Formats: sequence, structure tokens, C-alpha cells
Amino acid sequence: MITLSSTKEETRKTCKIIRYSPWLVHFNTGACNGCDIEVLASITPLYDPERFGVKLAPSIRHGDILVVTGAVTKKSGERLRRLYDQMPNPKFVVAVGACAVDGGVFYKSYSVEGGADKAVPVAMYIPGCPPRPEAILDGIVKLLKKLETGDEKNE
Amino acid sequence: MSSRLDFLSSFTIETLVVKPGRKTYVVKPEDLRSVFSKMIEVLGDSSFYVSTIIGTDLKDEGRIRLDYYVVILPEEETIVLRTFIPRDNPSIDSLIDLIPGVLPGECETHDLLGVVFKGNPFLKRGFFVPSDIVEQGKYPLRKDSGV
Amino acid sequence: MGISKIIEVPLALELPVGPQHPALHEPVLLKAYADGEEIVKVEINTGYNHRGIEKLCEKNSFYRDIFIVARVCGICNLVHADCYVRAVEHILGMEISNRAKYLRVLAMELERLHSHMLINAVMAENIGFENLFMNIMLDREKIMKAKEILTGNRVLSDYVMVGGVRRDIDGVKKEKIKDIVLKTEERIKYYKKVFEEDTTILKRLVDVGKVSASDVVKHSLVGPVARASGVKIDSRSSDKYDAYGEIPFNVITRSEGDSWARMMVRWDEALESIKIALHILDHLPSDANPVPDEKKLPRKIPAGEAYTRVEAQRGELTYYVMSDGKLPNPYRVKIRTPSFNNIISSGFMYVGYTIADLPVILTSLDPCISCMERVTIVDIDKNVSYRLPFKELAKGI
Amino acid sequence: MRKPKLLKLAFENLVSKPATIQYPYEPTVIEPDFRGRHYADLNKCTGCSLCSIECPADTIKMTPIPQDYEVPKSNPRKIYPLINYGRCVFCYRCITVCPFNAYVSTNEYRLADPAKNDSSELSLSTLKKIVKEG
Repeated sequence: MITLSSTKEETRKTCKIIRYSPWLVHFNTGACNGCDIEVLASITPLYDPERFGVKLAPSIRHGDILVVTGAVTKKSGERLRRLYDQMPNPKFVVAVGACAVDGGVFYKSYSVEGGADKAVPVAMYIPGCPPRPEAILDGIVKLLKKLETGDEKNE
Repeated sequence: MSSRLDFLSSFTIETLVVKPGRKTYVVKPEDLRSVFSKMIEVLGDSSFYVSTIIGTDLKDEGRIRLDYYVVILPEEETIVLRTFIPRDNPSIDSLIDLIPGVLPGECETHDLLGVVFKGNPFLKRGFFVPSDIVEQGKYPLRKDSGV
Repeated sequence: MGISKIIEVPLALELPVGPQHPALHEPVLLKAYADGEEIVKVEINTGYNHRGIEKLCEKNSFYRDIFIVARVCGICNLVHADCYVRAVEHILGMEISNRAKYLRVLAMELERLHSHMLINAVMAENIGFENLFMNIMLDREKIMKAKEILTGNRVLSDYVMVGGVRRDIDGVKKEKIKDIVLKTEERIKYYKKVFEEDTTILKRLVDVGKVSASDVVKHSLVGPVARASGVKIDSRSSDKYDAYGEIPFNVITRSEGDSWARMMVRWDEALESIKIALHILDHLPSDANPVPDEKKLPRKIPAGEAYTRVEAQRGELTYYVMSDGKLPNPYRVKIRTPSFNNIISSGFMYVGYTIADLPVILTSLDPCISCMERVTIVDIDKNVSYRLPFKELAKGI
Repeated sequence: MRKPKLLKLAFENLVSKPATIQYPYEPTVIEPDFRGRHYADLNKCTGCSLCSIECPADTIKMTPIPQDYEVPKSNPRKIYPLINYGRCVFCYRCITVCPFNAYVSTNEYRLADPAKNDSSELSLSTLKKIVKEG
């Protein structure tokens, strides 16, 4: 399974495939839909991510970047793992919003796992509650830039 | 408006006011169904709706309090029907056949507080409370649930 | 061994509209059992979005709860915070200045505006009108800018505090918000005309998901869903909370009761909100400083209970807060959101329509799954000839 | 014949300015009082930890100030609030409740980072390092 931190050469070669047209798949694992409408707003013509080739993929099989919003509730945690396995390689996860990064205000609740990194390996964290559409695009562009340099450390 | 509701006085044990200004009638749990069927009879079934059912676990009094918030339609006035049921095996008869609108309230009170509504076929445990809490057989909103 | 039972097994298609679906932005699983094209039964299966907020509210203090409660739903966060804060103010018996009341109503009306534009855009996207979706979202960005000017954050505005609001507004901000709202007014009039004349929208929306007035009241549906069927309920005009007593506005009702009527009620309410916002910007009283000093707010909350109602974008939202006077935490916080009633008892609306109508009817109810996440729902078959799909046969009757 | 209205609209869009803001190259307008990154100014902070009690997401941890920093006398316990930006919800409750107004707030919103960062180097930058003699 080629992930970020396998051999540097391999990562750079595979990531060249998706560097110019990374397709997003958005999954809401129990969020307050504040981050979802910001992800939705960042797809609209005002910020126009299609300049970077960023588009919402129709199904998970075509997705390259999995945008996770929301404090991962226990029940949707299994769906998140299943979704992550269904994605073709190379795949990256972007955690959008304070809930997806570390659980936000709900991290002490009984039905919340708190944070997407407890279910799937996360490549980029975008804090903010909710992060502005520019911050989401900025995070994705930073992820793309990091793929070019390929100096990837964390798994 | 209060003239139409004076049939309630025959059932109520005591009346009080929930801030700001909601008249509350404390009724016995057994004749809750008759209160609602009388209400349908007097007011008609499309001139009031049950807004919400609030279950509160009064641990030190050993009782569970169920409040039925009813909105009387033409003037949109909210009144409260309050009943108390014992805490160890709380059960009350359901109103699902009289008023279909109570389904969400009853399912939630059952799943979060453990109140059994006799006659409601749709009660299921554990679709929204995560499965590990269900196995432990805990009700999250109970004060001693330790969740 | 005689034949004891004949089971008539039609091929019933079980279509799971899964928790991850391009049309749905939130995790809910709709299991629609359809015979051919016609939907026989819908099982709405939730649990993916439950965060245990009511138990969490009991573990945190009254003031920390304001920020937890505001994160129940991102689109109607200010309405949640305002309703909770008014409940605490009733328990404390605290009066707030007139200016703070006007500012709260202004912020809530801006939020209603952008929420109605969003749900109409998502409806246009679900019936395939991609271009209209992009245009409405483009104009909605201006309203988000106005909300950012007023409250400091685009979506989650954390604007309400016990005793008033957290930011005041000066002349420059008032002018900026005013011309944004005026510019949006003609755009909304234009979109309303598009929704009235465009043939694709009319074909997909008219006579889909029809609900009669008596059904609305029996299933206690609230908000634009009820007002589109002629039931005149609006917490703003009945409870007259905050500053709604002094502001002239009228409640919009229609009588058709189908998805198209629900969308038109939302457009009319958006125009109504613009009228309210402009009225507030012209008649903003300046009697006292609306910003309370958060360092001197009372720590101990006396024993008591309060039940407040507010008109959220999707309907009547009620909060019940009870404090036992000993702990700084509330004893019980009960949140009943409009989508809780609208979505859960809406299983009967889908029966009889085609599969293609499923997303249209669901979107016309303006589903806010993060609001709704309290309980599970089970299949409700309402006087429909019971057909046995394969799956249930396998499970054994 | 209602069709010409569409032609008028199409022509209008043809000549009108594109609506897209070239975001990374052309910065979007951010309000000066937008709630962005914030950190504690350790010259005013007295380590009373009221902000970490009031924070709704418990992201503020009172951590001891490292040895090689000059600590002002007003901070006897030598601790300072460390904000973990990963879980912070930017509600500015800490800023409004701080009795000494010791928080500096900016409207910086680009916080995306491969690792979860916190406010340590920003807060410590407000203090002077002790110059090691010899």
C-alpha cells in the first residue's frame, strides 16, 4: 500500500499523478454542518478551486483527497474506515475544522471518538471553527505543494 | 382560551407556572391518555400539537418527570402536562395511536432515559446511542449512568 | 404436509441512500423500499451524527454551554445560542438593554436569510439546475460578509452572551451592512421570479410531497413545512421575544402544501427578513451599552427552570433549561429542534411518489441532520399493502 | 415567447467582470476584527489560569515557562497559557474573560499545518531570552 511515507521516490512518482487534478470526496462524520457549508462555499465560483483542478468527485472510487469534517462519532467511525479503504491509492485525508482535527467542543462526549486521526491517517489539519473557504483552499494547496517536494515525514 | 381548557381541572392535582408564563398542570400518569383523548374531543385533533416530551431524571426524589408540552393552535399558547413515574422500572402508556406526532419524543425518551412506552411498537434501543453504551445497558441521561 | 403459508414475494428494490452521498451533505441513511419506481416504505436510519450534546451540557458550566449549544447546528447556530441564553436570563431574572435586543434580532434575520438561500441553492442542485446553484451561492457570499462584519465570524458567530451581545455596531459597519442587504434584495426578487417561471423547476416541484393541513398538525410539523400547508404558526408573532414585539412583520402562509410551496414560503420569508433588517438598521435604539462585562457575570445560578421558544429557519426551536442551584452546571438541558419533528415523522410523505422525488422531498423539508440527531426512527408503513422484500424474508418473519 | 430573456442574461454575463477572486495571488478582503489566531502576551499575563477554566474546548493548558526566559515579576508561578490551535474553536472567550486583557488577537486565518501546532513560539516571543554571559 503506497502511502505518504513509503519510499520518497515512490511517493513523488505516484503523487505526480494527482498533483494537477486532485478530486475531493467530502464525508461528514457527525459535524454541525458549519464546516460542510464552508466546504460547499469553497467549491463555488467566487473561489473557483477548479483553477487548481480541485473538484467534488461523484463517488468515492474516483476520489484522491478525502475531506473529513466533524468529530468522528463512534457509529460513523466505522463508515470512515470503510470509506478510507475503498479509496484507490494514492490517497490523502484532510481534516477540516476543530472537530475533525481534535474533537472540538465535543471531545469529552460519550459518543464521539474525537478527531479524524483516531480512525484514519491524516495528512493535513485545517483548524478553525469553521475555517474560512480560503483557509480550506489554502490547506489543499499546501498539501499539493508538499506532495511536489515529497519531503513527507508523518504517516 | 382558558374557558376551553377547564375540563383539565378535573384531572390536575396542582397547577404551577414554568417561566416565562407557561401554565403547567400536574396529572397522574394513569389518566394521561384520557386527558389527551378528552382534549382531542373538546378541541378537535387539528387545533393543538404536542411540541415536545421532556424527560428529567430526578435522582434524589427517586422519580422520573415527564413533561408534555402542548401548543394550542389558534392562539399558539403553550401549556405543560407534567407527570411523575417511579425511577426503577419507568413505564407509561403510549399516545402513538391518538397523536402520531409524539413518535420522536417517545423514541428519544426511551433511548436516552429508559422509559418504556407501553403500546408503541417502534421503540428500539441503540440506533443512535453508540453500541458500546447499549451493551453496557446504560441510559446516558440518567444521573448515575456514569457515562 | 399441507401448504401452511403462501408468501407473495415481489422484487422490492431496497435502495440505500447511504451516509456518504453526493446529494446529502450530512450522514443519514435513507432505506427506501420501492416496488418498481413507486416508493413503498422509507426507513430513516440515523445515529451517525449523535454527539450526546445534552449529556455534555450537564457536564459543563452555564457559560461554557453557550458555545457548546451554538455548535449543535452550523447554519442555525445563533438561534440556538439566543434561545439558550434567554432561558438562562429568565432563570436569573435579568433584563437586557433594548439595543442588545435589536442587535440580536438583526443577527438572527441575517442568518435566516443565508440559510434560506442555501437550502434553495441545494434544492436547485438536487434537481440538476447546477447554474442556479452557483449563482445563488455567489450572492449568498455577500450575506456571509455582512454577518462577518456584524459578528466577527462568517458562520459560527458566537455573538450572544448572557446579558446582551458581545460586539457593538458603529456607523461604518451599519452602512456596509445596509448596502449589502439592499443589493441582495433585488437578487432575491430575481431568483423568486426564476422559481416561479422556470419550467424545469415547476415540473419537478409542483405536486410533489403534498401534505394536508390536518396531517401537518397531527404529525406536529413546524416551520415553513407547516406554513406552506396553510397552518399559521410562527413563534416570532406568538411569543414576541427579544424585539419582535416592536418590529412590524407579517407571517407568510401558502395553501398548496407541496414542495414548490415550501420553497416559495422560504423565498417570501427571505424578503421579509430583509424588510426586518432594514427596519432595524434605521431604528437602532442606543439606550445602553449592549455589551455586558463578562468578568462580572454571576457565577451562581439560582434554582429554577425555563422553557423558551424561538423561530429558527426550519421552524419552532425550544429549549428547556433547569438548574438546581447547587452546581454551576445546569441540571437538565433539553433541545428540541425543528428538524427533529420535520424529518422523523416525515416517513409518510414519501409514500406514493417515485424514487427520483426522494431527494426533492427530503430537501424541501430543509433537513438539518446535525439538529435532528436525537433519536432513531423505524419504518412507518401507513395503510400501505405490506410487501415482503427479500431481505426481511431472509431474516424470518 | 419568453426565450429572449435568457439571451439577455447570457449576453449580460458575457460582458460582466468574472466573479472569481484569484485567491492565493489576489488576497480576499478580511475584516480587521475577524476572529483569527490569538496568543497570550506574557508581559501582562499573571498565570491566573482563568482562561483555561473558561475555555469551552479545554484547549488552554497552563504550562511552565522554560528556564532560559526572563519572567516578569507579575507572574509568580511562572506558568503561561498554551493554546492548542487544533481544538481551539476561536470563540475568543479567553480574551473577553481575561482580567488583565493579556491576549493579543489578529485576524490571521491561514492555519493549515501537517502537524497540530500551538501558540508556544508566539507567546514566548513576547518575552526576552536571558543572555548567557560567557
